[in-house]
Amino acid sequence: MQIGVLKETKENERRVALSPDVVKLLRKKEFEVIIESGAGEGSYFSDEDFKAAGAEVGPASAVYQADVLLKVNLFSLDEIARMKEKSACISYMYAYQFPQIIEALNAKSITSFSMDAVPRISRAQKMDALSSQANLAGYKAVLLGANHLGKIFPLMMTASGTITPAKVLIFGAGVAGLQAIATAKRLGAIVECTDVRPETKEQVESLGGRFLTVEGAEGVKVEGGYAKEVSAEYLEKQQQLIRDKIKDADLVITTALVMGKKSPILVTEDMVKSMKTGSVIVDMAVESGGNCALSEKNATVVKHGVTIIGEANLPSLLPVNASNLYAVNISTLLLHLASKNGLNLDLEEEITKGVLITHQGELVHSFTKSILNQ
Amino acid sequence: MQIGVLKETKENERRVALSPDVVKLLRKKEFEVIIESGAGEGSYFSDEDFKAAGAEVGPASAVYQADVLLKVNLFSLDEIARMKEKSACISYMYAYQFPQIIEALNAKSITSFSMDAVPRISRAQKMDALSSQANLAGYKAVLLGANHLGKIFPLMMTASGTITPAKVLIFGAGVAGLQAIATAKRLGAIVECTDVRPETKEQVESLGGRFLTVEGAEGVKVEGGYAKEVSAEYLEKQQQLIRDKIKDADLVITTALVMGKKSPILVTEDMVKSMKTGSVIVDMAVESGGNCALSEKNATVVKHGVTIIGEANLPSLLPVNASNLYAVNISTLLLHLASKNGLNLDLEEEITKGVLITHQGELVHSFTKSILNQ
Amino acid sequence: MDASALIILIYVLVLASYLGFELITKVPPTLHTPLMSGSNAISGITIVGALIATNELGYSTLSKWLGMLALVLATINVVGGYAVTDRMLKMFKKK
Amino acid sequence: MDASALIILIYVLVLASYLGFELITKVPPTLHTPLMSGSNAISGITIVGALIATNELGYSTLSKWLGMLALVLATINVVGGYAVTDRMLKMFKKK
Amino acid sequence: MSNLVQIAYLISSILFILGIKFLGKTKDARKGNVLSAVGMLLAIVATLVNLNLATFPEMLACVLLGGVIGLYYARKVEMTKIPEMVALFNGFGGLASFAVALSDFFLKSQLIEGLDTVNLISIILSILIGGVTFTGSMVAFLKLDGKVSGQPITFKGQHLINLMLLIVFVVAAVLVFLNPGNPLFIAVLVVIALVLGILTVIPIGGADMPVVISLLNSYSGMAACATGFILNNNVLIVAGSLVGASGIILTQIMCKAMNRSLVNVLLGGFGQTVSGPAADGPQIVIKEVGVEEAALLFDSASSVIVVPGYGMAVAQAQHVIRELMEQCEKRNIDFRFAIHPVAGRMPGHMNVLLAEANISYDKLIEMEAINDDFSNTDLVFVVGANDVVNPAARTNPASPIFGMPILNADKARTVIVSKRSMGKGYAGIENELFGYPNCLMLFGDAKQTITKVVGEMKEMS
Amino acid sequence: MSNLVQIAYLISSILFILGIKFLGKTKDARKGNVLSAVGMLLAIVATLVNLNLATFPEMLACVLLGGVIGLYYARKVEMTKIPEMVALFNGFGGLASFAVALSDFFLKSQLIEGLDTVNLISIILSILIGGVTFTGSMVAFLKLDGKVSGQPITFKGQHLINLMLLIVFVVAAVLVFLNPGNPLFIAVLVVIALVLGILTVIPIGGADMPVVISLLNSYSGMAACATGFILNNNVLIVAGSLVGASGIILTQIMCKAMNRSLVNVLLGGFGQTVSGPAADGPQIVIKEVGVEEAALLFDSASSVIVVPGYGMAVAQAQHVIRELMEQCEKRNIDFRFAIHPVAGRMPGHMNVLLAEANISYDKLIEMEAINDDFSNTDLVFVVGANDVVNPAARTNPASPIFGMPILNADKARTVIVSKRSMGKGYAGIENELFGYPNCLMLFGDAKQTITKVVGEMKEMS
Ligand SMILES: NC(=O)c1ccc[n+]([C@@H]2O[C@H](COP(=O)([O-])OP(=O)(O)OC[C@H]3O[C@@H](n4cnc5c(N)ncnc54)[C@H](OP(=O)(O)O)[C@@H]3O)[C@@H](O)[C@H]2O)c1
Ligand SMILES: NC(=O)c1ccc[n+]([C@@H]2O[C@H](COP(=O)([O-])OP(=O)(O)OC[C@H]3O[C@@H](n4cnc5c(N)ncnc54)[C@H](OP(=O)(O)O)[C@@H]3O)[C@@H](O)[C@H]2O)c1
Ligand SMILES: NC(=O)c1ccc[n+]([C@@H]2O[C@H](COP(=O)([O-])OP(=O)(O)OC[C@H]3O[C@@H](n4cnc5c(N)ncnc54)[C@H](O)[C@@H]3O)[C@@H](O)[C@H]2O)c1
Ligand SMILES: NC(=O)c1ccc[n+]([C@@H]2O[C@H](COP(=O)([O-])OP(=O)(O)OC[C@H]3O[C@@H](n4cnc5c(N)ncnc54)[C@H](O)[C@@H]3O)[C@@H](O)[C@H]2O)c1
Repeated sequence: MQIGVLKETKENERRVALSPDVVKLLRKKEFEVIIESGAGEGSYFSDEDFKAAGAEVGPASAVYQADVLLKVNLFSLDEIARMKEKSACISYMYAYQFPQIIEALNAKSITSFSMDAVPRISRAQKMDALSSQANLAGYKAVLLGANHLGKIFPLMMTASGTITPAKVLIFGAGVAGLQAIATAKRLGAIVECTDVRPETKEQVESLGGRFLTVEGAEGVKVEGGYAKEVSAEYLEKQQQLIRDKIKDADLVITTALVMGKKSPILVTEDMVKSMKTGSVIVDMAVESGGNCALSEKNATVVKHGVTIIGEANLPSLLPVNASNLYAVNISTLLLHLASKNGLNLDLEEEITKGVLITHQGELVHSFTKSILNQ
Repeated sequence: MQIGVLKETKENERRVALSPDVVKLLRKKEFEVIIESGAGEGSYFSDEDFKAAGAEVGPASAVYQADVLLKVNLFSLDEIARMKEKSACISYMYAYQFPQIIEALNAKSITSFSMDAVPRISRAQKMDALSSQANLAGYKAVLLGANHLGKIFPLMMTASGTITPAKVLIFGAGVAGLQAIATAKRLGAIVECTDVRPETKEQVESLGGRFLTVEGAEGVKVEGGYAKEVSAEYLEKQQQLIRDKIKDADLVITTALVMGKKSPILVTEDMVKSMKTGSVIVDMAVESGGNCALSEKNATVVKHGVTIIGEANLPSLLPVNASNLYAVNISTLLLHLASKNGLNLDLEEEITKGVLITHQGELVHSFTKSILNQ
Repeated sequence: MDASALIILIYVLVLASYLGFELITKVPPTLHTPLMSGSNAISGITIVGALIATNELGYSTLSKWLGMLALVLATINVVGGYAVTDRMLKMFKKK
Repeated sequence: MDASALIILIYVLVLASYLGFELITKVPPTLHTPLMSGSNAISGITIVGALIATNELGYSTLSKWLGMLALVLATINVVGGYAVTDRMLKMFKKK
Repeated sequence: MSNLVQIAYLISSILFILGIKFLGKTKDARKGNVLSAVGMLLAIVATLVNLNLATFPEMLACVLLGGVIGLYYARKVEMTKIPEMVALFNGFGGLASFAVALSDFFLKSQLIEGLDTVNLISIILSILIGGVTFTGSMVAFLKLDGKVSGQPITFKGQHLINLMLLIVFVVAAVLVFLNPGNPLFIAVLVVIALVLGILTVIPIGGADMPVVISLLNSYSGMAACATGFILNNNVLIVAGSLVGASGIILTQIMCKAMNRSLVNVLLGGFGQTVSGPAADGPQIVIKEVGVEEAALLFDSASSVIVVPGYGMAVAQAQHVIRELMEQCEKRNIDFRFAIHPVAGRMPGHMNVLLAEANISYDKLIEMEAINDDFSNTDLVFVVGANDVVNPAARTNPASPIFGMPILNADKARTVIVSKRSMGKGYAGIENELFGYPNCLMLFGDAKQTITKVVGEMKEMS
Repeated sequence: MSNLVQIAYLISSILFILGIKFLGKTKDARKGNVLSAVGMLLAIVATLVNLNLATFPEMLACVLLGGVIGLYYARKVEMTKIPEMVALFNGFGGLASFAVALSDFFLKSQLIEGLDTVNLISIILSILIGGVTFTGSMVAFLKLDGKVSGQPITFKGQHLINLMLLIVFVVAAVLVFLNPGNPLFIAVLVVIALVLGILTVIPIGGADMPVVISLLNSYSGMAACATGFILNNNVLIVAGSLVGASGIILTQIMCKAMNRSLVNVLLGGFGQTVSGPAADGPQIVIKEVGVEEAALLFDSASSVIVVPGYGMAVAQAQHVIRELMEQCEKRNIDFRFAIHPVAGRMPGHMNVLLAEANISYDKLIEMEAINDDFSNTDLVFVVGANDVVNPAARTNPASPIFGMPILNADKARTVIVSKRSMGKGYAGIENELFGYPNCLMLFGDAKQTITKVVGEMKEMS
């Protein structure tokens, strides 16, 4: 079975779906691997590195002949057009947002798997690219924010006066939020965090952060680890709490996502106005609509004296680590789905069922179907 | 006595010589203060803030009428042209580099004091802007470098593989170097450092860094805490050590200065070539010639796959802290030199002797004289 | 026994008891069992009494039979006690 | 004194000495001086001997004079010793 | 008695004292046992020297018989049965004192000079204590041996009956005083003493038996002491009171270690074993360990692997674990950390915390790199980890973590698990590792218990 | 002797034992002293009951005289002179035993039954020990009081002379045995004992005096014990041997605390005070403190301020200081850090380290904010800081740090300074704070010593 890795085409994307280390591993399992020339450049993997690991390096046209194509980002319609009939592909898809892609894939009977749909069960942790990338994003968000901030994070008592520690306020204690807490804390900031899921309190405190509890935190539905639905009353109380806290914050990082939905607006324009001049907001939810009313996707804007960073692709700013981890994730999934002789699908198996989007010309993914049918 | 603060004119300079807090203090001591409108903007101090603190805010023309003018950066010839005869001014000067400025000041019999010439004695620690700004620069250098690096600093063992910690190599364990060590260490990197002064070994280790000792570290002259002269043989051995270490480094920060001289070249082009693609160098000595052969002042360049950051004014990237600390430094010096009734110089006193550059139409600073007479 | 002899015995009793108290403080729990067993063996000192009780000529008296019973039992206590304690402690060493 | 009485005195001596050893282990240095002073007062128990020595009728004998000397000295030791120890310890409490 | 004998007695008294002292220290315990055995031998020899050699044959026979029996059982018994054996021996010791007292009573009551007050009191005490020790120890033996149910046997009015028996005993004792010649009263004393021994031990549960044996051991010392008063013999008094006093203290220490009060134990009915099986799932029977013993296990290990988990983060135990590491490294114990990729609640959670505690990176070993080393490791210390060491991931396809690679902590010689309770981890499932024979549970907040362990270790060195 | 008296003696023996036990514990020490005083009173009263009341007047006079003198000096003496006072009292105790022994000798040698061997041996020992105790204590007293130079006085052949004197003593003792009637030999014994006391103490230096006094104290106990053998009196034996044994142990503990061996102390000539004045600069006389005492000082403080400096960073003591904080906070002791703006070697050096040790920001107080609080603080703990607490900055215009604001650590009630030696700081100047009366030096690497202090504190609780 031949695996093909295409160079990413999305703007500012520096990741690549496989790393030389992982290629070596796949070669050991007798898979053939072909990489588009220059695909690893953004992550500082040269074509030579890939060749040394046992991959073939060739032009895109050669890569499209592979049995299964790997990418980080969704395949575009152009790319699908160049793919073989009945071949397979794996990448992030967020399929429920892109019905025309599904149609295109089905038209060619391409079997497609979505990395963002890996079920969050223990067995699948090694394939969980959402976690691995969110983790890096959490770190990077803090560094970006710290770099845009006109002051330092730690408390420092010096001969020229005392520098008070920066206050960092984090929304959402998921994977990214927790890593952001850890990183900000390491750098010496005072870190506060709020989340709708009450069990995150202990987790936040285990990293040295302070948890802000919304009084009467009922009315939050949690399903499979994801926040599903939040009551209006709860949101009201949360807003009040945020209003009080945000005035003192130097850096705000928002990570609140609700799966399959637009992200909740947690930081309104009024709140931004109430913030100190020079403070910074990093909106990590900007891709799915943003947690801050004023954030702009892939742009850093200054509004009401506040710098708002809307970088949608934070992991790509840490391309080396991000590619390495993503490569492990995608290859582990691939090894789960295929042997050297080709795909080997057990359609009843939990992980396979979770990730399989289109198969034999049909959309088979139930969650995607349910969203698209709404 | 009236104190005037001009807006900085140097490009990218966001600092200001006084902060509202310090203005308040000076007002309490019955000094009058006039600030150029908009001078604090870069540091997020509004004119209102200054007014609230008791300062007058006015146009530049009004500020030039003050008895003593304060700035961060050297006064330009234009600015000197607008100054009153026999008035006084304080700022960074590095006077030995700018004989034409000395002439201009003397032509107007302006009494000038240089912040970079504050003697490094215990009593003067509160006036030591070199230390206070270098400290911030050390922190910022790490953040900048970390932000440009394609990987994260800390070791992380995750389901998708282990991320090895970044290796940071720091040259010079002065104030900036030590703070860089502390910051990089905090973020989780493995930090190594080298310096010509042997006593820095203990200091580096006290911050959790590893000290790289150059075998046979004789032939280093240290005077008043500054490295003065380094023997050729020593430099040779040091080069060898660096060559061995730099290959593995992810981030290199150079801080080696030799007072009154061009900084030593520690990282040669060959060394840069030997480094890993994607690694980063922050040359903090770029202002005085740079420790890296390829660094360019105020530019970030990629050479041989290595990102080389030549930001000459790092403190200005942390304008809030930098201005606050500088304001304490400069005001402490001012209070040492003057009472509310005017300057009050004791020409034999150590600090005054140290900082006074021109007085009554003459260059009086002995170190500057000695350099200019060479 | 006259009272002054008794008092001197009580001196000995008091001092020895207090010493016993002082000696056994902060013994680690692992040693509880061997210590118990070892001091159990010491309490077999009653063998001295048994010997004295047996030391009566002729076979007939009840007290002599009792003494002999005591001697057998006390010997079991002493011999068994020390042996088993030693076995236990030997095991400790190995660990 | 007959030997068996002596032996029983030696019993007492041995037990009390051992007890003394056991009692004074791990005393914090702050208590060294009061402990020294307090036990010094106890060593004034020789006052009992002095009382017995003084308890001779008539004034003339050397041994009686020696006894009286001993009594004065021992009393100084006892009274002074306890008093000064107490003063010292009172000071501790306050701290 | 000759002076030489007295001096021998003095020396053997000293040997007993030293013996007990050494028995309380791990290093010297064996030496202590030998010392006290030598003391015993000396006392016996000295006694024999003073005796009428005409009865030597009987004595020899008795000693041989007893010696053979004692040695045989001491050799044969399985190590797990040692508590039973101690109980048995102890009962014999009590019975011996009891018999000596009776013997002396019958002897002296036939003599012209008769029994003086001290004699009589001593004899009565010896009968009471010796009798209680004997039957009490026998009951304890039977309970431990499983010949009688280990469960506490309680019934109404138990304490009242004991009280009444005691009163009858006192009355009978007074009657003995008034009429020392009448063997009836002595018989009453004998019977009551034996019955009391049974009644006081049956209400006590199996788990509390060690405490009871320790107490009975103390009694047998007191019985020997009373015998000493009967025979006016110093070595009996010294040895007996030493054992009596140290036994009482030991009993109290043991009670404290079990978090019980002595009264609580003696009143009985509480002696159930601790164990926390959840209502669902299989019954997991666990073994607890105390901080002192845990410290001893660290002290005697030559290699230790720590498995940190989310509980370490919750307890913020990372700093005290570094201290533990320092203590171990001072003893040249190989000390490493096994980091499971998903330990904690975020990727790299353990790394962040251990770095905060200044634990150098090279002590942290990834799962794949360390998993084979567990089987050669003396001691694995699982700190607040649960799912990541749950063998169900290997064996139970029904469990939600099946297929997740885990750390092979269970393969180590000994495993100590520090957690607060039998609470479950993230996956919400039982962990059968906790019931494995090589696994000991150290309950309590990780930071607090480890602090105590470190304290104990510091004292040891 | 009546039995009642004997029982009283028994009780007072027990009281002495308890007294000594309690004297060894900070909390109970005062109670211990009272207990042993009650024991003494009981012993005296019991003795009187048994005596011939005809000599009561003389006895009363003697007791009154002694009592008044003792009480007067005990009241009057300054607290700093207590060691002298103990030496003096101790000498009197020794002399009393000595006198009792002589008295008994003269008395018994006139009686018909005469002196038996035990009597004679006891008397000779009592004379030797009592005499040495007396003159030795007097020399110690004079040295401590400054009436005689505190310097060790040594001369050639000192040990030889002592040895010869001892031999003469033994010969004379044998002669006394052979000829108990001849007072000449007794006189020789007396003289030699007194001379030996002087000779053994003069070579010992002033700093070692406490050790010597402790040893002499032990001797006076032994002398009392010997007296007990003379008079066949148990309470003397118990009390005397208790003091004798505990005194010897105490002496050894004190030697260990001073890092000296007992032999080393007794052979003399080493007794110079520890102090590290540099060749230049004024002589700074310092007081050392041990870890146990330091722990006690923390334990009894109600407010503590830690002043960290560069030495804390060098020692990497930040983590163990956090433990110290936890120990103090457990005791409700107010615990803060005073951060000097230039402590360490880079701006914010202390902040970095204390944050690493997870010490919360609100415990760190800036210099200006805390400088007024020092005078209300029980204990300041200076950890590896030097220049930043050097009062020379306030007072000595010639010093390179003059004009630098410093932390007013010296204003606190007690200051403990943890550093390795009398080494100087960055500025390279002496720090006279170390010689202040309220300042105690805790020498050793900061991490190691503080670890020990924390260990002691854990044990205390
Ligand atoms: N790393 C990640 O990225 C990530 C993310 C999400 C989920 N997960 C999941 O989290 C789990 C991690 O496993 P784990 O072994 O680290 O943790 P775990 O299985 O969740 O177990 C933690 C244990 O710590 C104990 N504990 C809690 N507080 C404690 C305290 N103060 N002192 C002592 N013990 C304490 C709890 O038992 P008691 O209550 O009895 O004390 C609990 O059993 C895995 O199932 C993993 O899949 C990991
Ligand atoms: N903060 C800054 O930015 C900066 C920069 C440059 C210079 N300085 C200067 O540095 C000084 C700082 O004052 P400071 O009080 O913090 O330090 P310091 O005056 O330099 O004194 C440090 C003390 O720590 C002791 N020490 C060293 N290692 C130790 C260990 N392992 N354990 C215990 N003690 C140890 C040393 O005494 P022993 O050798 O006897 O142990 C030394 O006296 C000031 O003079 C300041 O002006 C500060
Ligand atoms: N068992 C596994 O294998 C596994 C693997 C990875 C993640 N997880 C768990 O899944 C959960 C979700 O992780 P994620 O990072 O993907 O989450 P996410 O990216 O979906 O959401 C980020 C966080 O935002 C929070 N949030 C949502 N709405 C909010 C609101 N209105 N206000 C404040 N906060 C809001 C969510 O509760 C969540 O904590 C986590 O608990 C994580 O531990 C489990
Ligand atoms: N006492 C005070 O008040 C006071 C105040 C501030 C700083 N200081 C001291 O002054 C000293 C200088 O501080 P700085 O930060 O201004 O120094 P700097 O900026 O002049 O130099 C930075 C460092 O580079 C090192 N260096 C020079 N040539 C080198 C080479 N070829 N290779 C490697 N390293 C080289 C120097 O030794 C120095 O440590 C420090 O020791 C600092 O502690 C003292």
